[in-house]
Amino acid sequence: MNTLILSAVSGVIMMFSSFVLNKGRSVQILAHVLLLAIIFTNIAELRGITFLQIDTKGLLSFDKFSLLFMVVANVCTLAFFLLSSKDMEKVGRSYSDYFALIFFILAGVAISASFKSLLMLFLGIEIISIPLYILTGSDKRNLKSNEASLKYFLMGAFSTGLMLMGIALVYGATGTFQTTLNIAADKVPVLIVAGMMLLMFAMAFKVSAAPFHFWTPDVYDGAPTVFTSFMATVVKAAGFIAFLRLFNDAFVDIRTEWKLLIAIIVAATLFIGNITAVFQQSVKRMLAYSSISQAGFMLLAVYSLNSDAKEGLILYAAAYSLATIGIFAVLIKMKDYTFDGFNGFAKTQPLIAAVMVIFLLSLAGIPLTAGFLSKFYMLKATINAGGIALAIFAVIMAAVSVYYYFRLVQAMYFKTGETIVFDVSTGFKYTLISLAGITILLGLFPNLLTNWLYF
Amino acid sequence: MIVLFLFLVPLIGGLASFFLKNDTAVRRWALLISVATLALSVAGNFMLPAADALRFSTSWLGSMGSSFSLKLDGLSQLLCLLTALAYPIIFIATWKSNYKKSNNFFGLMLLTQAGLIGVFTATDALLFYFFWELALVPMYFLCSGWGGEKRIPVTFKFFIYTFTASVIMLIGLVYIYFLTPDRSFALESFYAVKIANPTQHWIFWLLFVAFAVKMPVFPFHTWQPDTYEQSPTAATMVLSGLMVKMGLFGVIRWVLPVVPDAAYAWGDLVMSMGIIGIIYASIIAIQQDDLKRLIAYSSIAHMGLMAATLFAETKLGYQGVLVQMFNHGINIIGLWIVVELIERQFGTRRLSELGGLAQKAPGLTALLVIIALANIALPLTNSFVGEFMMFAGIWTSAVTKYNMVFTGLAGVGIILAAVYTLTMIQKIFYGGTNNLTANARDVNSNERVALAVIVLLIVILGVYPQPLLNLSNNFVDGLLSEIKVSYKLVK
Amino acid sequence: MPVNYYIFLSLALFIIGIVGVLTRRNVIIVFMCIELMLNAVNLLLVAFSKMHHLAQVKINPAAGAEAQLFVFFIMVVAAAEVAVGLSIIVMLYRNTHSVDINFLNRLKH
Amino acid sequence: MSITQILFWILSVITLGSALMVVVSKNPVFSVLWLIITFFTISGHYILLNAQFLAVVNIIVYAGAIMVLFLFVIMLMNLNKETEPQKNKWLKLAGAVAGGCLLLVLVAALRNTEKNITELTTGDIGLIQNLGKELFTNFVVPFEISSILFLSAMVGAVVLGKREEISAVEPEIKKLKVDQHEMNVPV
Amino acid sequence: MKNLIFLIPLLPFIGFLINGLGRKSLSKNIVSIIGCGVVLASFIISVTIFFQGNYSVTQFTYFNFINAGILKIPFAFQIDQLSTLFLLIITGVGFLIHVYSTAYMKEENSDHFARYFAYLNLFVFSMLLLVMGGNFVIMFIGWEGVGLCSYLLIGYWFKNIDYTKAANKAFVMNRIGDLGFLLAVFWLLAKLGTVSYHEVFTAANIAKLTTTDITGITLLLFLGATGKSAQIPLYTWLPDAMAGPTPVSALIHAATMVTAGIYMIARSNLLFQNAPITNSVISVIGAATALLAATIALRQNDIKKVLAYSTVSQLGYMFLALGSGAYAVAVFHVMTHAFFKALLFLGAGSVIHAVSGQQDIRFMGGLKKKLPITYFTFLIGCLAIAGIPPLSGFFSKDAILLSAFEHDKFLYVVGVITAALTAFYMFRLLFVTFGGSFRGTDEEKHHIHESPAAITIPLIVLAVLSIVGGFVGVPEVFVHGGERLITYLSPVIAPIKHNVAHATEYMLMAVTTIIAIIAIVLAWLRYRNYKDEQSSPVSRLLQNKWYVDELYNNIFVNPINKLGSIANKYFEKKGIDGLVNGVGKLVNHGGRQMRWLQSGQIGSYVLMMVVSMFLFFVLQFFLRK
Repeated sequence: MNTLILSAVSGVIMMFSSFVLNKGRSVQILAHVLLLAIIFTNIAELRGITFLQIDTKGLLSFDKFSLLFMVVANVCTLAFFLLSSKDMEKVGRSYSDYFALIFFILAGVAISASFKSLLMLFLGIEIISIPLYILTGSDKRNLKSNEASLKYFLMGAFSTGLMLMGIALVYGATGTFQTTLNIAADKVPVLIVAGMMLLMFAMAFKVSAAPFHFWTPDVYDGAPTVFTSFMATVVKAAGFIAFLRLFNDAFVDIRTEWKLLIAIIVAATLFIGNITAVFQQSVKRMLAYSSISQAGFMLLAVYSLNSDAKEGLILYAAAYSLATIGIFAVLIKMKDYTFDGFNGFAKTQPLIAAVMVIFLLSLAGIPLTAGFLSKFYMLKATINAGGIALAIFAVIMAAVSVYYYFRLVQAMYFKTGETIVFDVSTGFKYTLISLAGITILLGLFPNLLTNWLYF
Repeated sequence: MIVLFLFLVPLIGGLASFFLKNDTAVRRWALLISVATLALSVAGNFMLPAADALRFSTSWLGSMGSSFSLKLDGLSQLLCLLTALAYPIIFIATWKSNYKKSNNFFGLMLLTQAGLIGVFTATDALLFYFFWELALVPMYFLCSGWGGEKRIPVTFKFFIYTFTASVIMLIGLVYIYFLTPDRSFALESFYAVKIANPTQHWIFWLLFVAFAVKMPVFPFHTWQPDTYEQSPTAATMVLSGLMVKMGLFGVIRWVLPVVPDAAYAWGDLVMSMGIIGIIYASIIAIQQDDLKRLIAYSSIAHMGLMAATLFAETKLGYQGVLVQMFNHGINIIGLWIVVELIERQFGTRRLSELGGLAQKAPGLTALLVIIALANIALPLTNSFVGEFMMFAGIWTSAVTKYNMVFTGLAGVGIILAAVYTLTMIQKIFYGGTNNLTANARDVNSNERVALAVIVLLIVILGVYPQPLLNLSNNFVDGLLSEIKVSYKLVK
Repeated sequence: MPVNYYIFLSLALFIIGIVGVLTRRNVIIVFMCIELMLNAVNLLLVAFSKMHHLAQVKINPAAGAEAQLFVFFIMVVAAAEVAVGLSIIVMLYRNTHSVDINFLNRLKH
Repeated sequence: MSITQILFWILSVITLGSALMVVVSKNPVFSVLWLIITFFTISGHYILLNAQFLAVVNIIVYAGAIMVLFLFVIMLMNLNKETEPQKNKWLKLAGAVAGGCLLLVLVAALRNTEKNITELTTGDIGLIQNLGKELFTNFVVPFEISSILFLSAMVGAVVLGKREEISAVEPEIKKLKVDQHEMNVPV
Repeated sequence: MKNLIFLIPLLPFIGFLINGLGRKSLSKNIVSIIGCGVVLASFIISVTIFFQGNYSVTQFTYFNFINAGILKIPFAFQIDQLSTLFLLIITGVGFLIHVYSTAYMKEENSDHFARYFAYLNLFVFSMLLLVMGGNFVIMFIGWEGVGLCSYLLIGYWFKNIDYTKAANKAFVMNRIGDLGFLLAVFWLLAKLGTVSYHEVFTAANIAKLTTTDITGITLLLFLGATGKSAQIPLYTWLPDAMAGPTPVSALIHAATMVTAGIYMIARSNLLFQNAPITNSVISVIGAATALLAATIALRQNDIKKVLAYSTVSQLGYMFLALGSGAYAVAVFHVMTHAFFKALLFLGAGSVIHAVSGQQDIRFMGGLKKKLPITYFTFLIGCLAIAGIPPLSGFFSKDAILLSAFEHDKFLYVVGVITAALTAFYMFRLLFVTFGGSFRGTDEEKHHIHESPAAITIPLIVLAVLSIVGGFVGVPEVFVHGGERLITYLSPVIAPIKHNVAHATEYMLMAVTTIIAIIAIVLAWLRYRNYKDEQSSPVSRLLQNKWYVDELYNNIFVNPINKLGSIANKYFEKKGIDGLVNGVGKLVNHGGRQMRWLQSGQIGSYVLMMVVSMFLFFVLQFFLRK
């Protein structure tokens, strides 16, 4: 709760900071300080130290799971700030407002990670979405940005409608908005099934799972790259946590009803995401599709609701977000976003190239990186839940994903050409290296992260 | 402890050598590391099989029932010895060939060595998979970083091919994990679990595909010739001398004892795949004009024989395979050294463009002829022992009805092997010289050293193979007892 | 008075909204259709709240209130959305002088 | 057939009819007006379900504020001509058919839900005091949280609405350049 | 003396090492001294063993070659009468040929000279291993070893690509035979669990084997023999093997290696006695080979080719004997054949040496006066091979024909015809080479000269041996207890009783002798002064060796090559690899197509979402149950 409040408050602070501070640098520093404070309180809360108690009337519950995820999200945001907050200045003139919006989003993340009531789920998702619509369109003169923003907005609103209808139907059957509704598995009221499905579709839309993924490539492509990096990682992960939480609390009893549907959605997501990514020429767009395919993998956690799935989802969120933020941060520095733009990258920037390789390996799920273990958790959970065919399909698709991730490696290392890279500070480099270090560390000892769930 | 160091020394050495800048320093460092590894593994071979030093285990990923545990038993000792022996030879042989960014090159090489040793010593399925990929990824970078002109697509294909197979294997391993009573990835619990029959069959395939691709067995072999052709020779040596053994090793350690019934049921199919592979690859090898491709196909043929023998499930056969794994590694590295030497000197690998070297380079001729004769398993060379025992193993196999047919067809393989090997020698060395080979020079000192070591090993192990046999003896007994628990061998 | 009537009514409204989204090209109208969908939901929620209120009024006099509050929140959110949405539309109009969603096809494939 | 039922039917018919008109009418202004009518009828439904507070809020917020906003924007863009470019017939048809199918399926699925009778007279939770009590006791957290929503919406409106002071030419060119190099990404 | 046995093979091996490693440094004289010395040493040891003649212990085990579970293969030697006899032949004749080579190879430069002697020593070593081996595996080691050495020596002049091709051919065809040998070994191993002679050849163990086993094993062994000893169908390599230096042909392709097959069958006679089917196969193939080769030899003009075919046909004789169960007789013929065939080859070598490398007899002639010693010894050789009493060939050949007569009359007739042909073509060779007048060029004519002592002395020694060599096997009918050799071998090879009347025996001898003499006379009439043979279709057929090589090329070699190239081009590249790449292409193509779903139109996106929702609902509510 403290984290939630603090992030909301710091959002407000950033909002007004523009009146006081007129230098971008100071705004940036302020944002970092606030974020560090948030992380601090967050960890404190995780260790059981709360500064002010608020009775949420059972609408929110900040258990270890949600708190740990919030830590992950906030830390990833910190990494994002460290790497790319300077580039936000280039987007538009209302620099401090961007930070404000991001803090509001963090508040929304906190909510959607810890909701106990469908009402809070709705609010949380909205609080995440609305600032995102704005950030997407924040590059006002750029038609692509405008278009992306409008597309995102219209379809997001549409999916909100679906979600609300689902909530209404569920309410109609149960008479409560609490997610802890225990339904007799033998005779399931059809209202609940219908509502559950509508909720599933809405959530699938939010996490960009096929066949509700269509907005993702366009929006990620059109949005300013800085914000793409943020919404492809932290926000998407939050969506997954919400998805997992919803189905784990509310619909776990009737999983026989929806297991098949989720399986279909997972398969479709993996298939479309990976296959379509293969032929992309722009790295940015490729990353958009790759985020879809990674979504397919994360959905396996929803398919198999067990402890492995939970640990795995946290780990996955961390691994995926860190790697993607890193790659985007480098991408922002590039002039040419196509694969050929990276030709001979290793010559000019050997260090960054090596780090990129680690991130790509992590995304592709090669051992010794966090990406592998998170995928491994997912597969383990899936097989445990009896979906071995799904698991086999998933790993084959993972093999396909190697195809397009390694195209980048090839471009950087084995092809020749000169790459135009904008200014790269040493601090940037060190941050990247430390991110890579974390990726490998988590790849060797995931318990460093997952143990927080238990003690 | 020694096993841990056996793995750590090349790992750390490899990582360190990325930071060395001076070329000669890197080469010296790599050689030093590899020699140190060799010393360690030799020391390991002199210890009692029961020595604690040959085991290492510490908790890792406890929540997932996986632990970091290594073990040196007969099988892994044999293969670690081969690995440790191969690297110094490779480094010495390729001492003169210069690489751009040699620090990365040697670093990656040592990393592959670490991965290989890890694969051979791991007694935990998840760890095994880790090392499996750790060996694969640096190899990918080696091949497509320093390879021939078509290297990028070819090695990419190789990587994706093997990676796909290995992730499928991962599924199989995880599935077995859930069948184990104590939910653990440890080898012991894998052996302990009794898997019901229908399940065994497709677990078998899930695992076997990965190993079949790695070996490679007949229909899965197409990545190999291209990769061998395109990758730098030092990497090719590692690939063909050591990495292909990972497949056989995997079958011996992770398939046969875990799903014996399925192995028994599919034995005939796999054996015929292997046998077809022998004849098919040999017939194609006769046609090859590129030296590397020729050797690649001959290697496929040898692998086919070993793969077939694995499923004959006789003690003779297994010991033959183990011995042959070692010998084949030695021999083929020798062949690659010669190829490297010829290519570096004449800039071509086409047999049709070579000829008459015997007049110019008698030393090279003598050495290659011996190695080639070992390649066709002439008596008193090392691989005669292996092949003899493998043939005997197939013939005396009790698990297949067609043992005589298999042996006979495999025997056709050795005739064809003679054909292509002698043709190769003839086209390279005999006849008159042409303007390309007119002023060829003989082997230089370091190549001579490497080749001499190999030839010595060939002859010694050919006359007195007993050390290898003793090394594998107990292990094979244990293996057979593991396999036979599920069905009786009719004797 | 069966609650089914309300379900069907609001479903019909909802679907009309969807159809509107599918068939119109004017962004503003599309947006309005989405508002229509939200209102359908509101109607349904109110009906259900009434239903549950009657069902449980003995044990809990405030039963069903949460649904009406939910409707209230939906309106709140809708208002916020409209603010943002319209500003986005205006921004787009400023750049393209069009509100036709078919012109939004720079981003594809 | 009590009076309430008659009212219900009448209201429902008007609701659906006007909703349809929203979708079909050519002129945006008309569809706004039809939408307002729809909202009024829906408020009528609220009253029937004696949710008086919501009825009022619905009229004030929706019909009052939001719709006026819409109308304002439309006027601003003077879209009030009837020449909205039409989607091609097939796409329209497909949309209609898909929607219809969805409706059919849902109705067919939900047709046999348990029949609670809601007699429409009693019940007073729809009154402001009860709702207010609920809102400020049990639902105070979401109430506060929704303020975040408003804040962010406000910031957003500012960010998007605020004109960029810098001269309109230079950035245009910059953006066009960017566009170009992003365009020439082969697809 | 027994504990020196291991030296017999070891010494030549050491010679091989010294000559091989030191070929750059050592001078020709040292090389030849070492090369000959080691063989002489082994010869002396063999002789002492022979004269000690106590065979109480026959097995000498040194170490375990392979010791794995059920498979125990000791590195053991077996010294009994049979192996001793072969030891004498190999080391003795081998030594003579070494001496001969020192002169014959003088022109070679020193390191090739050393290479030559290294190979030669290596050959002696392998051959000794073959005959001394105490079990089939050691024999197999020698068996392939001699194959290797013959490969190396045939291709000794590697500059000439055709020679190396001949070498390859020899090795591959031997390999085919070796496979049979190997399979037989496995069969034995599977049935008896051992391959040591003293364990296999016991009544108890042989009783364990069913008839199928024995027939199978013996047939496979015989396949091996046909490879090594150049019998139908694997004989074609031997004539090509004449590409090697002449002493090599004498040693390997006449005296020793090619008789390995006979040795092996004689060694395992206990098995073969119980395999009637195999025996008849052997005798038929032997006879057929003898006849075929003899016919081919009629029309060959290369002096060495003629001798080669005559070797093939003589080997056929030996197999005829083996097939008829007369193992000792076969061994007897091996011995005599070793003498006179080596003599003939060396003589031919001397001739070639004299006429500066010319091998075609059509350009020789009239060498009688120029090369008296060579001529005389060559004549003796011809008489011996033609079976003119009392030379060695007469006794051995007669014994073979006798046993054939007992065994099968038809085969006997074939044998007799072959004898006649043999006499005919040998004397054709003799007359065309030495008789008449010289038909070569003048400068050739000028340096025609008698060969040096190092060449002539071995010739003389061998000539003497070919004369007296037969007396160890004088038939009972002449001298009681004449068959010394057979009695000597009796511990290893049970002697067989002849049950034909003495009259018949005399009659048979008379027949063969007379026929041979008639053939010689015919040859004298036809070739005493040479003119070109008119080419009739028959003669062309014979000149082209019945087109057997062409046949083999068309039914084995070419098809395999075709198959390979087809497999490589289509099945490999297009088929399997095409499949693998096809998957990749498919994915790529899929990606290309899938992108069109992303049309960029909100309308279509929403439409697709709605449609898929509809489908999901249908699935959930109407299809799942």
